[in-house]
Amino acid sequence: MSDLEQMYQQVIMDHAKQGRGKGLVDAQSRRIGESHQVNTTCGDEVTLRVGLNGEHIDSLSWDGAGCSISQASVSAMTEILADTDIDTFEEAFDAFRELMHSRGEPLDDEHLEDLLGDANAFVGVGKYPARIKCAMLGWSALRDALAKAQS
Amino acid sequence: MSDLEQMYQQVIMDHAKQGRGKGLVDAQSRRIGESHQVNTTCGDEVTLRVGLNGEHIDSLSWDGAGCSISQASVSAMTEILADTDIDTFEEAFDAFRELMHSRGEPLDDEHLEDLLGDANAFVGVGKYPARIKCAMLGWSALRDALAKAQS
Amino acid sequence: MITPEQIRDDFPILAREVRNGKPLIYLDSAATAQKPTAVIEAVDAFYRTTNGAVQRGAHLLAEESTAAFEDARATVARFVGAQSGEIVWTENATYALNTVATGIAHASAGIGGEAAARYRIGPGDEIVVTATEHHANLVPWQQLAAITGATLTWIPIDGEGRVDLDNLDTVITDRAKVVAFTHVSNVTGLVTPVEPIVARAKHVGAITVLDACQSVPHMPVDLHALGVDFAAFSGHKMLGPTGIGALYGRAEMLETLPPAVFGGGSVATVTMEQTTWLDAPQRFESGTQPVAQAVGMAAAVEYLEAIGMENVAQHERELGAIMRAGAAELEGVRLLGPVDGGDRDLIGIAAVAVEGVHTHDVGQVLDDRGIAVRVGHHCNHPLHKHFGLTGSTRASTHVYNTEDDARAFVEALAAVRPFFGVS
Amino acid sequence: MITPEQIRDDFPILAREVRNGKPLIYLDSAATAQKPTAVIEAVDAFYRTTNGAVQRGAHLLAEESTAAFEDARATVARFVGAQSGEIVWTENATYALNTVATGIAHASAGIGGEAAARYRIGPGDEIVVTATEHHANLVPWQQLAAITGATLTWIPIDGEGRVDLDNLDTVITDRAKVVAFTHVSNVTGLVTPVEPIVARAKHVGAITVLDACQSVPHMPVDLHALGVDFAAFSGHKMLGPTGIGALYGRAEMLETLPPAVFGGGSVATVTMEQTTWLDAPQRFESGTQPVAQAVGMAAAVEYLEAIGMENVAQHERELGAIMRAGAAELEGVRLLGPVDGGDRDLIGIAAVAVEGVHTHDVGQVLDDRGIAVRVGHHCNHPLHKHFGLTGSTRASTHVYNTEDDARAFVEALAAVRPFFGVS
Ligand SMILES: Cc1ncc(COP(=O)(O)O)c(C=O)c1O
Ligand SMILES: Cc1ncc(COP(=O)(O)O)c(C=O)c1O
Repeated sequence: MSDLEQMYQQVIMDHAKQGRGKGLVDAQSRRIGESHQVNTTCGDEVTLRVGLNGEHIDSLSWDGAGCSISQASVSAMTEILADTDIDTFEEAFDAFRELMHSRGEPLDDEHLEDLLGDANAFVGVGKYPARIKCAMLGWSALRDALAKAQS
Repeated sequence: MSDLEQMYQQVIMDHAKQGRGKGLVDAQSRRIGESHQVNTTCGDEVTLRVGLNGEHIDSLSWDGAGCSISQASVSAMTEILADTDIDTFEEAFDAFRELMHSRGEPLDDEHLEDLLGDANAFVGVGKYPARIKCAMLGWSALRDALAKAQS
Repeated sequence: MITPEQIRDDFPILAREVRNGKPLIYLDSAATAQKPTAVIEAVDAFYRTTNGAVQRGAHLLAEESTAAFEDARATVARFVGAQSGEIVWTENATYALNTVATGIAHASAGIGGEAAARYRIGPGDEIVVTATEHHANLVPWQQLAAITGATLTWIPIDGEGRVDLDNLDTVITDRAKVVAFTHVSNVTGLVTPVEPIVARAKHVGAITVLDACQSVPHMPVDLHALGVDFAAFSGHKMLGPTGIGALYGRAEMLETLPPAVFGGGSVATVTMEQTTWLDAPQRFESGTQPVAQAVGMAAAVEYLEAIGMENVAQHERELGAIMRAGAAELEGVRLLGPVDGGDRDLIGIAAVAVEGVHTHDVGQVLDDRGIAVRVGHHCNHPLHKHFGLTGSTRASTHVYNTEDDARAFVEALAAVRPFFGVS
Repeated sequence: MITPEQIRDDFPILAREVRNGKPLIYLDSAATAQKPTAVIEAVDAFYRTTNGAVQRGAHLLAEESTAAFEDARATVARFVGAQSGEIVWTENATYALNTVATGIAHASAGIGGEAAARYRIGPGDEIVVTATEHHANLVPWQQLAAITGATLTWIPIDGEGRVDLDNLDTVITDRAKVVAFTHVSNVTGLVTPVEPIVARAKHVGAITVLDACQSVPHMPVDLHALGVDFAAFSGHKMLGPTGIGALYGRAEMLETLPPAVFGGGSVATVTMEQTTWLDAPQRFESGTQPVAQAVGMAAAVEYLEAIGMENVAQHERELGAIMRAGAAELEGVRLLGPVDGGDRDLIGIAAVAVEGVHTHDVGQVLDDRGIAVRVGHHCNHPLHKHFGLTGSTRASTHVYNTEDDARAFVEALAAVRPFFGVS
């Protein structure tokens, strides 16, 4: 598998196409946060809406446009974090960021790998520093949206 | 004679001290021109006043402050050009400028050497491009003053 | 005629390998060009043997540095058909354009006094640009309008990005005070005909400012012949060092423009209360100048002159044609701008949008093959919007590119949609 | 402890001969410093192996160049006790100071909107400098006052050039909006105590701007500890390349300052009508940046760090003392500023006036002996006027200078009046 194929694994291509959680939904949650993030170098954008019930993420949806990495990444993130809680998000966020900075090496931790699910497929992005921003876009949006929902 | 000694020949030192024509005089000429020139890198300045009667330079005086090269040069210029005419100035100006750009070689022209008189002593300045401006200061002032007197 | 295979030997970086040992195919010269050994060594030699403060001090290094600095200015001036005193050193072309815009803002705020009166603008006046400007030649004017109360207007472009010359008389009105336009588009590669715009601007008494960033590195440019009042270009795009650019200003225009930046080296006398300025070009060169970079830029000029700018232009015209024609023929690939300019000349640029594949993903496939191109909006949001896009993938050439490079770009483009399974 | 004899080997230019085969004694580092091989080679290597457009494009060279550029920023930031995001690259220190002044002018003209409100100034407001400023830290503020209608005031200096700290409470009034002052005088070499000025400025809510041009290259400087809002310094004075400098801005301050220069690379979104900006530091970095120079400046920082800035300061303090004490003892030679600063620290500078001999003529005698010094006003008219002079002859040191260099300066000075027959 070439570096390029490692980066664009089938699961990424699928997420880019399907867009899990794509289409903003009217969340009925107690607290709602929304964040709009733009990657100014390429114009990629994501608008992400999160609904919280206490610590529980009970609604997660987004809209956006951009490269396959940015769109697939927010899709995979939505899949693994919908119906979890803030602690899970924090742990997954840190794990994903670590993966991004691992220069193409998978995480050596079964628990974190389980946690990241499809997001593990983004391992190849770590070899292309310019693309890390793309993969992080949705994650940053969720972090920001959660902060807003809690404030 | 070292380059330094060639630059500061005794005749230059003498002109720097005596300042021939120094002290502005009230010219009674038909046409009067005055010019103030500043060398901004070092603050040297010369104010030069010329009186013309037709083509004849019948009054030439100046005031100024600055390095020995700038002050001696305007002094020597005053000595050789007082009581001459515009054509003589033009010829002397070109000859002096040529001397400045001769990189330390005297002019190879008896007529011009005669014309420049004490100003020939500035030959050593040509080896120090940064000082050419100093030596030219008075000459530029006279050219400017003549242009004003004629306009 | 150019033999790029020989020229390539002059550029050390072209011998390096990129991703997984692939040879480098550099097609990003419109962003920044590579440097020949002659330029690298000129900079190097300056630091090793000459470096001193210029235009100040009387010691030998200062003298030699000043001579090198002013010789470089004369060389760059000659290259664009200007006088030495008409060239102002700047950090890059963006700063050169801002020098004019801020100078006008300063004049409008009273700096420069009566002598600068012709630069004063305000409400009711118009600043005219085109709809194909790089941000560097749009935002300064837009903000100048905001600061002074003047109005920004623009010359429209056609569907393929050509600057529309048919309605100049109505677009450039009597109220126009500045007309700023690009000589060559950094997206389509189209050359703007300068003459009709300058003629109309002159007719209404407007100052003309030419963004010559993509012309001076790629074709013969004679600024006196073009008749513009100001022009801007960068060293780094013409095989020179980073950190240097130039503002050209017609002698008469530079004479009265107030400075944009204040400090040492540009002033005649300073008291706590008041400052008087030196003549141009020094008036615009505050602080210690990019001296080594000026020397390097002059070395780049000499390198280009030895090749001959007519040859450079012809070579790049051919490469551009190969890339554009090849790309336009591909299924699902859209070329921004025309394949062939008709009455408009083009340089070695091809910007494309691949249907169904984001520009970042396109760039990634090319990068994997060792091909360096630019992805994104290339600092030109409005033009991409005009084409209904947010970004594109741009290949751009310089003297060192071969026909093989141009073909490699087209081949790689052809592989993009299959790779992503788009059809 | 420093062994300059060893350090000298790192600076190729110091091996060259000057007038009539004399060895070079370089005492003009306050104007511009010489460059070690490590810096020259860092620039060289960047062009040979890495050069690509930064912060744009996704190809390997662009990635590597961006990494080199941002690593350089982190290195320079660490050197002055700042965060990476608090360092903005500029052409030189003069541009850095102008970035703040013009940013304030822009805020006052409405650019940056409400977010930039704290930068708005106008009639009734005061901008405070000192009477010992370099033109680069005087003229921008004087002109900002002219543009906005604010008033320029200044902290006086004593007969020897010391910034007067006794009356800060009356000089820096409640109306002060900006207090800009030099960390080290480029004429006397005196270090300004930063703390009382910052304390008073903070008390009245004024922004503080430090001209750190002559401190950062010569002593340990921790900008966070000093507590200033902004600071400016140049690469070329700290053994780095020409064409690069840095503006430091406290994170919170940079966040809302509007840009001074407009163009690509600093903008988030651009339409024909409107522009939004990126966050700092990018907001202040329009156009293609001096990338190779940033890399070179970082190499200079690493070179200085290896020596240790405490060692640099101590070494130069000693050389300065030799030059000042030696000069002050000479008949007919007047030292500008104190021999010994008392409660004020001094760097390796000695500026003198020789009675009866113009500074240009003094410089010529020194130059003839291979000694490179600065003559003239050193971009500081007001301070020379304060001393009743139009110019002086200044010797200034850096790490590569030896005690022999310092003594050679004094000996040459002693020969000046005899040479011109003055007594
Ligand atoms: C105290 C001081 N401030 C500002 C400057 C300006 O620095 P630059 O010329 O690098 O912009 C200098 C040096 O010339 C200086 O000594
Ligand atoms: C047409 C055009 N104008 C202006 C610029 C700005 O040039 P620089 O980044 O060198 O300031 C560029 C290049 O980026 C350009 O292509």
